Amino acid sequence: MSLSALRVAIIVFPGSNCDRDMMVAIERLAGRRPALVWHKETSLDPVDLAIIPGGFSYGDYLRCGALAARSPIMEAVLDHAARGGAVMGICNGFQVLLEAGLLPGVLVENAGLKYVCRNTCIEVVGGTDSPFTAGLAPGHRMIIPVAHNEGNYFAGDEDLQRLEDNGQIAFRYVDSDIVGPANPNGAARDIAGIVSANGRVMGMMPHPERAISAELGSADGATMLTASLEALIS
Amino acid sequence: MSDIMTAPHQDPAMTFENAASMGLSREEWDLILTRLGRTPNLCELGIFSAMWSEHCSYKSSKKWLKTLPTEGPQVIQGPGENAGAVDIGDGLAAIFKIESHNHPSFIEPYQGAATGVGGILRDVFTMGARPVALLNALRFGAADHEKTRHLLSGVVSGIGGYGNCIGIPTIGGEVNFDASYNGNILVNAMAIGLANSDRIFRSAATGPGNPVIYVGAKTGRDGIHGATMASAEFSDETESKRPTVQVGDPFTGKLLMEACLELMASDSVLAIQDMGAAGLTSSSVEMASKGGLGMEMDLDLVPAREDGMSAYELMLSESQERMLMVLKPDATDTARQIFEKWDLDFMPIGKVTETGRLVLLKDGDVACDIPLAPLVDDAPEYDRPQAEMAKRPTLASADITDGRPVTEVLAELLGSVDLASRRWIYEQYDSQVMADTIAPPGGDAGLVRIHGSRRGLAASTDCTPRYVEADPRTGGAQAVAESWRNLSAIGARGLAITNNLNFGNPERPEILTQMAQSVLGMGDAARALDTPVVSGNVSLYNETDGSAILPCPVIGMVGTIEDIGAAVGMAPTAGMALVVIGQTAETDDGWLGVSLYARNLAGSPDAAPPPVDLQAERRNGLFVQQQIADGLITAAHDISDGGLAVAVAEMCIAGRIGAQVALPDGGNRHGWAFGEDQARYIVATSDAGALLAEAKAAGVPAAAIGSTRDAGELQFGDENAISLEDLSNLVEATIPALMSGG
Amino acid sequence: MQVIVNISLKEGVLDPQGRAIGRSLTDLGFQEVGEVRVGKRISLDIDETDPARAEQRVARMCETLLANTVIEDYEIEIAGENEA
Amino acid sequence: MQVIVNISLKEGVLDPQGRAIGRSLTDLGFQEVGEVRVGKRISLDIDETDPARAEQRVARMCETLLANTVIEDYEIEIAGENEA
Ligand SMILES: Nc1ncnc2c1ncn2[C@@H]1O[C@H](COP(=O)(O)OP(=O)(O)O)[C@@H](O)[C@H]1O
Ligand SMILES: [Mg+2]
Repeated sequence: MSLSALRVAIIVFPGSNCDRDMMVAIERLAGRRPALVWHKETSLDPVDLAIIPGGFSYGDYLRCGALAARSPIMEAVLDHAARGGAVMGICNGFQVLLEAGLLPGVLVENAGLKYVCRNTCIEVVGGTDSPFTAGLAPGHRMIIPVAHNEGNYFAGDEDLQRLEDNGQIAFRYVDSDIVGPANPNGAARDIAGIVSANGRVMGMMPHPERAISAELGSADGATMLTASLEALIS
Repeated sequence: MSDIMTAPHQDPAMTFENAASMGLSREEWDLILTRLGRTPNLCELGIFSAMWSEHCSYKSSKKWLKTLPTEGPQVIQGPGENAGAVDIGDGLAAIFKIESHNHPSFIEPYQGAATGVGGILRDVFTMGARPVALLNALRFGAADHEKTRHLLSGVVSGIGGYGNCIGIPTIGGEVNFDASYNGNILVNAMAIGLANSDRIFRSAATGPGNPVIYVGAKTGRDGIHGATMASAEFSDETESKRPTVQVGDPFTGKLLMEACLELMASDSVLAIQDMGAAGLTSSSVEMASKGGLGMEMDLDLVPAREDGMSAYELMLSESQERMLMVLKPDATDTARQIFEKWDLDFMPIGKVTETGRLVLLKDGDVACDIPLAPLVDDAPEYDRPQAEMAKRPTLASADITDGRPVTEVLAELLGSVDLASRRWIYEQYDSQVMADTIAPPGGDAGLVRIHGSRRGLAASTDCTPRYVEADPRTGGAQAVAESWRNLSAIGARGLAITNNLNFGNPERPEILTQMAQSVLGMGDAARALDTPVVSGNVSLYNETDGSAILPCPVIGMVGTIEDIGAAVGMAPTAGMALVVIGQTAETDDGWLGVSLYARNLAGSPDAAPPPVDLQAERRNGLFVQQQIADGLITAAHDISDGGLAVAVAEMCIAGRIGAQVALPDGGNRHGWAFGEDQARYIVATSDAGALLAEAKAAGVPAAAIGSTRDAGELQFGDENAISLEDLSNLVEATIPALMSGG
Repeated sequence: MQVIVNISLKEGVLDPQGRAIGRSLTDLGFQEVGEVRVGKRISLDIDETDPARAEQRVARMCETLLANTVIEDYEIEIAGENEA
Repeated sequence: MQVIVNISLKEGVLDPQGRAIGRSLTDLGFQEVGEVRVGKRISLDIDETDPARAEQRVARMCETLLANTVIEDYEIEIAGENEA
């Protein structure tokens, strides 16, 4: 089956601002334009992947992702996940997935107490059988930018240990020659992204959709997204 | 003065004292009485004072602004609309403008800066353009001044707070520090958008009878002129101290932007105007007067956030995220649906009329009825006097230099706040959202890809206030030239500019001279470089305790590059020759007058700034653009603050590569290294011979001065080499140390 | 009726903002300042006259939206009763 | 001694956050919710035994750092006295 057979939906909340970027990236990599689904919808047509994009859903008011997580469409996303459907949340999307309870932990304000936008180097950890890491070798390194104010992953020690033991840590920030600390936000155990216990739900702070060609600074995001799409189709 | 006719509504009739407290002069007050044929009421007087304020009427600057070149084959819309528009080919227009938010940012740095960004974005999407890039130009007081840290951190997080949330990348800007800004910082924000060139929206109202629609957020009492509100005699209700700063809501701003763009894609909008300074007043007056028509509005219909708002308050509120539109008569339902989908207020509040008057109803009564013509056409225009300026002497390098090694001075300059890395600032801005950013902040110009194409849009903001102070005409021209150079250095061709004139009190002749002469210089340069002025903004009275800021006419230039793949950065690779463009091999001294060297190391001796040769700027810039397009130049950086040595060091730091640079045999070593002669670039090439031959053929001075090398050290002649890592740490440490109080 | 919800970080959860404020205060010469913690205070106008019922509804709001009970505690004050 | 500072937006200052929260609560079925405003609640451990003096010092902290008096009001509660 070719990638263009894959049905992808991108959920759009008021204040989402990476929805178009993700749509463009997926269309380029898969050859088919994903559907944009407005948050007021209450159902989701059958899809192979639901993506919650980055941005400032509801202005990031109250807590990042909190208001979006209670939006009408999220029932349908929860149902989709409960059936084993794949869900990917990027940046604000990751925050939404945590607020919706699809992934454990919370994302709190960056340790530097400032918004940070720059490249980071992340390493594939993997371990769980997840479509989001399956096509990437453990230890594979990628340059992917972050842009957020609340990317500091926090969970209790037991939860962190469980994530570690279950192989649910998908990506970690690692040292590189990029100016500034490897971990841009103080995240516990340098966590950049995690997956659910069954590997089908993934959230990450870095933006792969912004790193899809050398001209944009890196094409590693394209590698990562393509690997995920391929794993989902097979 | 007797009432010829009673003013409408129950509002008290005004006196000259009232007018004076709103900033109007005796002559202006008399003019209002004559034009109106009676005394105005509070609401009417408020409208006059707002429309005749310096901000809306440009009364002190108009005479000079008129001298600027505003036309050219590329210009679709010059000054006069919400933003300027230039043709960038492929049926597209770049729409852009810069605007100041200096005073609010000093009072409340976060909100002041945030609403500055929000305001300039509205100016751009009002014209039907989707914003694609933001830039800014900032001036703070001395780095060690007690307020600087607080103001800088607030302004930067405010700019980021709005731009990041609404999802427009910030791709460039500039920051200077000088004690003259201790009590009056400058916060200028620029936005660039893209639209189809045949789908540009303007503000002139058309079609009497057509509905006037209010959309966006509700109106509150924020931003109403503080001085006016404090005067108890204007209002019988006891005023608590109302905030005079507005609070931005980027979330609503984003919804408003999406809703407006969605509506504009349908065929519904006849005219549209954002509510910026003086809110509903300036938007309604401008729309009606530009259309040569009148307008009638029922203020009871204006969506209000608070109860009991008076006509005066409703008309002068500067609440954010609001727009006024004239729709086609049958389009109201379509429009309403769109705004409701985005959870925004949508309210028909009036209609276009043929009367040439602004008529406002409140509580079923007439609250204002004034002819529009005087508000706009009779707005005062002043020809204020200038002062004689003594010509400054040319400084001899030998008078201020010593024999210290170049690298030692270099380290000192690079560690200063003037040249230190701005990373701490620009990493707080989302520079990559929209996934089209080719060159984020950190290089000479920002560059975004025109979505879905191979072409790029480049932009830079620039001004060197110390040059403007020393010689306004040269300084005005230099600001344009530096922007042009910053674009050329990445391979882009400047197309047009916007400007933000930040000066002190124009009623002082020496300040008027600064403004007038720098505008003339700006015009000279804009003509020579074919970069007409398409929009701009004026901010005067930037003073504290009678001392003015260093004059700061900021230029924002926008240009294009045909193939983003051909654009270069300033990072050279190993084994490259370094060539200086704009200077010959024989040059062994440079212009230190008013340089950063003179200012930071020699106590700013009185001197003339480097002259600006516009023909050389043009020729050298076009040459660099061409050689970048042809691939002969692989990295480039313009020479500006700090001169040649600083430019080379910045390239080495960017490329993480060392270099060996030859020193001239004679002349003045520091003058050569740190002089700020204009129209120059350092470029890297793998074929110096070919590049020098091209330069010779084009009549462009050029000389090979050295080459990059892997050793990780920068060396001038046989002086001690300096480690690149040390230089890099130096440059990166300064602002973080300043901001952490170190 | 006005109801106030005070939301604070659970004990043991790191509060970098509070720490930064504490440090700034000490730098500014307020040597007496020890730990600083920052929470939220949300005030709600509730169309409800029975305080018990108001409290119960607001508790529901906290559980569903206002607080993230993974890291936050909340406390409800019925302000309408005590105040003018 | 524990001192609490409640910081709220001045009346008339737009509270976009409060508005967004209010709308979400209504959408979630809490129809009784009217205006919502969000403020900060800062708790400070102060090494000081005299409540009057503590209050005076904290007021100074509010003016210099904790509150932005252009748009915010503050209110000081000496918690140590009334509570356990
Ligand atoms: N306020 C700012 N916002 C965003 N980027 C900035 C800001 N100030 C400086 N920069 C970026 O830092 C780099 C260096 O700035 P500057 O020294 O002013 O450049 P130049 O001398 O080439 O005009 C540029 O890329 C500029 O865009
Ligand atoms: Mg430059």
